[in-house]
Amino acid sequence: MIKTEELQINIGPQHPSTHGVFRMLVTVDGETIVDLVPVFGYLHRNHEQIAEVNTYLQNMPYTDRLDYFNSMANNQAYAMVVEKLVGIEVPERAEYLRVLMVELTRILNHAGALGFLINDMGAWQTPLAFGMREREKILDLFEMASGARMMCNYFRFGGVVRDLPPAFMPLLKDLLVALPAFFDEFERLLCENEILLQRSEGVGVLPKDLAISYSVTGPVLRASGIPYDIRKAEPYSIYDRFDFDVPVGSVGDVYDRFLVRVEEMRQSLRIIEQVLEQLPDAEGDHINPKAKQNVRPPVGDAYARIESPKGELGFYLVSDGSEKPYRYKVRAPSFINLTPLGDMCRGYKVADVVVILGSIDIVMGEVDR
Amino acid sequence: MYDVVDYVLNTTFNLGAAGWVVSLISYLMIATVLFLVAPLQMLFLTYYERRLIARMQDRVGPNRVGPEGMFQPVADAVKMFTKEDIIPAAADKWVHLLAPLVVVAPTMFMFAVLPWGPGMTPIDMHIGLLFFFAVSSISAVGLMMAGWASYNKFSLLGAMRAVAQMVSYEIPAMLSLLAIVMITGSLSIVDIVQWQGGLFISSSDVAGVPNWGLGWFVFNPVGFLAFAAFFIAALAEGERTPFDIPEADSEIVAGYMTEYSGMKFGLFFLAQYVLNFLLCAITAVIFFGAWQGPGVNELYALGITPDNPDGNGWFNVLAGVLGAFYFLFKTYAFFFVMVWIRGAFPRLRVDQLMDFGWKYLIPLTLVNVFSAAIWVGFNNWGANEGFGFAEPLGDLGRWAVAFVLTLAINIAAYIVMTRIYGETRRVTFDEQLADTAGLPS
Amino acid sequence: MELLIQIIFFLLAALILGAGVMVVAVRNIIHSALWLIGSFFGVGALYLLLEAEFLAVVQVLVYVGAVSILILFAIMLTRDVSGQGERLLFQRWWLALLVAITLFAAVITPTLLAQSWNVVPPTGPIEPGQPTGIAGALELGRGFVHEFLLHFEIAGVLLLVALIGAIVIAFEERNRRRKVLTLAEEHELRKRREQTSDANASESALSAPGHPISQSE
Amino acid sequence: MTIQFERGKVVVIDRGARKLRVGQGMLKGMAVVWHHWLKSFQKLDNFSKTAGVFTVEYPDERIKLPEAYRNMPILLYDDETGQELCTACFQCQRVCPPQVIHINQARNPETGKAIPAAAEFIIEYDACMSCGFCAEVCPFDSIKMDHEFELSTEDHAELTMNKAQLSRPVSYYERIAPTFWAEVKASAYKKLQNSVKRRVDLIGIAPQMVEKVKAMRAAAAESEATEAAPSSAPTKPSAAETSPATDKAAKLAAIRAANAAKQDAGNGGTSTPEAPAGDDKAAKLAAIRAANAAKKAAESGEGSASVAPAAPEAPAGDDKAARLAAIRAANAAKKAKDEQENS
Repeated sequence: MIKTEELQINIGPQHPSTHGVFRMLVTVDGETIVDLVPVFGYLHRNHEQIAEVNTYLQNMPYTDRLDYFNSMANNQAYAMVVEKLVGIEVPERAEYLRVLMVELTRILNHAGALGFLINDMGAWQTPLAFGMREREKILDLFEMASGARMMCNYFRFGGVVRDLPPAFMPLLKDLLVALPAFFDEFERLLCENEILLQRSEGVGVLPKDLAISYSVTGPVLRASGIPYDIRKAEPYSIYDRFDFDVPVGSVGDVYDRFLVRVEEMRQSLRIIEQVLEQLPDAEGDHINPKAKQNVRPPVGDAYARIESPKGELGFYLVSDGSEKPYRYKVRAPSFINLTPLGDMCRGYKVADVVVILGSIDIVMGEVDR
Repeated sequence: MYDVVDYVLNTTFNLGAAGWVVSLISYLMIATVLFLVAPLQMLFLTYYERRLIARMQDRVGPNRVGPEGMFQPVADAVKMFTKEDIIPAAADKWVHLLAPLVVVAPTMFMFAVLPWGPGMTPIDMHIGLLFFFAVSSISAVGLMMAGWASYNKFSLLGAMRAVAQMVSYEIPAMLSLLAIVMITGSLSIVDIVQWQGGLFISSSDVAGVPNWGLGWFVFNPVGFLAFAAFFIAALAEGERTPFDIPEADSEIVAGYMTEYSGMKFGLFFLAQYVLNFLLCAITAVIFFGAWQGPGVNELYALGITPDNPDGNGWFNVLAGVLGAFYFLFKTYAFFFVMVWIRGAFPRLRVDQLMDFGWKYLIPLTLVNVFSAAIWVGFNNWGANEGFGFAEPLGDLGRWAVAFVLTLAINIAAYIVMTRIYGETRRVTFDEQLADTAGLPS
Repeated sequence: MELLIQIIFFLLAALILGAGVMVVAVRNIIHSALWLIGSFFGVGALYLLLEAEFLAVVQVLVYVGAVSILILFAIMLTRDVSGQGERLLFQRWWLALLVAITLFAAVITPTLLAQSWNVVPPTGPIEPGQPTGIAGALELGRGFVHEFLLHFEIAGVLLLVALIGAIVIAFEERNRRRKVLTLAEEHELRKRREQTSDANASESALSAPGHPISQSE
Repeated sequence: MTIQFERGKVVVIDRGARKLRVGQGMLKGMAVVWHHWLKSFQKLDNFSKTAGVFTVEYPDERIKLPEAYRNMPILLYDDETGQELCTACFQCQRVCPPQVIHINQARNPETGKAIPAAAEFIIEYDACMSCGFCAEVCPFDSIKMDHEFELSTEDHAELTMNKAQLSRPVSYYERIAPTFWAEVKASAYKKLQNSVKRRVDLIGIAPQMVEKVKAMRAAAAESEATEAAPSSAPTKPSAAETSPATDKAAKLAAIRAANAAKQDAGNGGTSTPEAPAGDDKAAKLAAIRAANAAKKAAESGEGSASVAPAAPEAPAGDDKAARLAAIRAANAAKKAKDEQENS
């Protein structure tokens, strides 16, 4: 009888669809995956050690570079942990601005992630180009507010760098007209596409209870059917003031992750609309308290977490009373969501690997740190 | 061409060249023209595709080199030529070198039977259609060589996928063509084109219909289903999205081309685009009447033809130009559809591709062959063949009956097949588990 | 014309014979298969020279396009293709040669003897009954469904049997093959096992989820 | 789902499992693409549109950058007097996360006392992360973020900017960020007045304005003396312009350093060629050349025992860049020596 031989293939570190420098050591039997070992660390930049020689403020721009796709969310988590450690109150308007920025970040992250996911499935850039188009608009807004498109560095302890410029609001309102149209179009383009269904239905299934034991968070967890959203479970900032739903999937496959992300973009839009309704005027509090930047927190530690677009993003700080953190630790969602990759890919085809990886939505800057 | 060369050599210059010299020269001239046409088509198609798909994605596309980026492909070609040619150390050097040639050569052969206009077929073979597909199947060998000689796992996987795909999609393509061949009763491409004169319904079947050159096969149910199946198979043969699995860049880098660089890579690229052009062209030829269209036949009738040797040569030229225009227009329209599909869809997985080909397309085309038999029976057969009962209906009546019958059969087949296929795709989780793990469910 | 045809014929004959020799002379099996393809191709061209267009095209379609691909597939799935360290000739090679020549002679001699070699090429207009147009395809088709219907059917049945056999073998192979369970399947399996066997329930619940289970019969 | 949230609810996504799929989804997708193709002959000029070409054909078209845009830091000086706003307070140097800002305090050459001005101000653009902290903390509104982003060079060293390259007139910043400057203008000028009082001679004048200010002062003195109207000021000299004499000297130094290094490779002697003060760029160049020469010499040296460090020294204490370059050259020479010893 014919004996088949197992073949080892290195997908990455230089590979078109490993989302950066990531290596998957795949053992295949024909086209079926027998084993997959993720290998990473190619982008290790000593982030946590660098943070321990920097002052608290100096770390802010470094957090931009963790998950460079959504720097605003990283800023928020870091600002929150320092505020918690020092005990700084954030003015009302600044909180709203933060929520606005982070929800915009969520939209742009999901638009990009879905675009790249479909690209990995083999679409020739079209969904990605559509997603990037909307992302571009949001980045223009970020640039206007913070001065940079991707490395925003917009948040400060007890506020944000500066208030919105006058030209911001009209553009944002225009964008709010465009976004629902974009979501509808994106759904029409893909959600019922038979090829996409074939590629994603039943692929990379992560059962509910295993998702919990792998400590996966974010859209991947919700797609497995667990309605766990830190914005709801432990409302931070001012998230208890907004109405929004938590979309969950029922099977936990790639298709569910796709749909959950599309729906989350819609919910983010709802939040932004409510932010615009409730946004207080700039009078009263100064939203960039320059005085509070050179912080020297008391001895102690603090952990703050937010629902970043990719999952639970947490920062843990230990202070020894000096102006530099004694210990600095990032709980990176991309990294922890990557844990079940090897098991999730087992039994599927080679072509599914990149799709499953894409559906987890990782950024290597955050994985390797 | 033979006549022209003969005239120039033996009448004008009075050289008294032998017949075979004349043939040799005339064939060499035709071959030269075709070899020039093929790369030009490729250059144009890459530009056309890039601009089109950019527009579909709200971009502009290459517009820097030359007016509107016209010379972008030329710049790319220059880049290809000047790039370093790398042969992997472990590669089988000769096979690695030969593979691109084996892939390119057949695509050039295939131009031999392509009808560009009335009386403008380079070689009118009796079995032109078969020749076309027989030659196209040679390039599979080249792909295999490329994949094996590169000594790279991605290349080998890509080559395996490519060859498996080409071999399995040849069957539905041939079966859908079989339906057409049954109706025309000829494998000659010229005959097939000639057959598609008339007006929406097939002229050579029904008397008294004006010959406007619109009797394309796609207008009858058999032809339409054959067209749909053939075009899908053509997408797979030409490795176009959603069947571009052999070179799926997100999975296996560039498939069998991974280890090629410089002009060797360029040759693969050339072969692929020329093949795409040819597949679009042959679709236009078989289902959309090639050069057939309003005006061509009328003009051609006035020119020099075997029936009318005293005609005016200028009408030949006019008919040729108009015919070539129709032909290229249709061809590029199909390429537009290919690009459009590429702009809209992700790609399938290998096993899904095989499933689709073997479990859906082949049964559907088999039903279509049956429909074609009914069509031929009603339209062409008489009392001798057992279709005497249909004679009282008259030509148009028989045609109508055949049309309705085949339409009903084909629609029913489509719905039933789609449902069955859809059901098999959606196996419930429990069944799958019971099946794979051998458990009592 | 005659001269040209003769030149082409000799070129083709040289190609076919040379390629045929190379098939048995090279060590690397892949190379030998590729030479075989070259030989097939030459035969196809020879048919074309004989104006048997249909046969030529079918030769290319079937042998070059399909059979050789199958051969290549089969070879590539084998382990050692380089043929290094294997001897091409063994000690009693002359015996093999003798047998081969004898068998070939046994086949070719009657053909050579029975053939009348003074065929006059047809000149003048082709008669109505003569095959025209489709160059043999029509005759072949007629032959298959009229005179040689039984042979044709038997060949068809034989192929069908072979096909079924191949499928059966493939199915057996598939069953024997190690089935790699996906994470969800594995998880479901574990849950069911827990349900069925109460005694081991607590034990299997504790086992790590990432452990691969391979199922074989 | 049993979980209830206070505001909003849990939505289980509809996967459309019951729908019959016969290809309509693919046709829908193709319709969307077709729509975009048709619309692609317009431009997407409005945020509320979702179709139309959104490419900005960059070198020809440019997006207007928002005021807040930040790329690399620059230093401001007053247009008329040429006085720099910077007082060398070291705030930016301290806050800079990648620590790419280097400042030297200016000192009174006679008394040695510190003067509120920077003698040299260096920013390594190649390592700058554009965070904008320096501009934020600057109490004198002297350091600001530039909008210029076409900075590519062929050499890393060219991205180490000195004061002359960093200085921009206030009017330049006013043009790129009018409202930002309007907010701080008054206080910035007030602070500038204070620091100008404590500056002497030409210290604290932007390098490109030195000649002009000299001429102006001369003219003023002349006019004071002759009570005639001051002549028109000469045109503004460019930043790159240097006096030819110093440039030549620097080159000379480089050649000398190279020669010395070569000799060292042969006989193991020591020499420290001196680069005269003046343009630091030229000096740096010289140092780099020297280093290269030293390396080369070491490579070609025929097994001689040691190569002494050839460190061209910049005598001017404030010329930090030159010193830096000299140290680098010394390191390179040392490394070359080590390599040779190893081999």
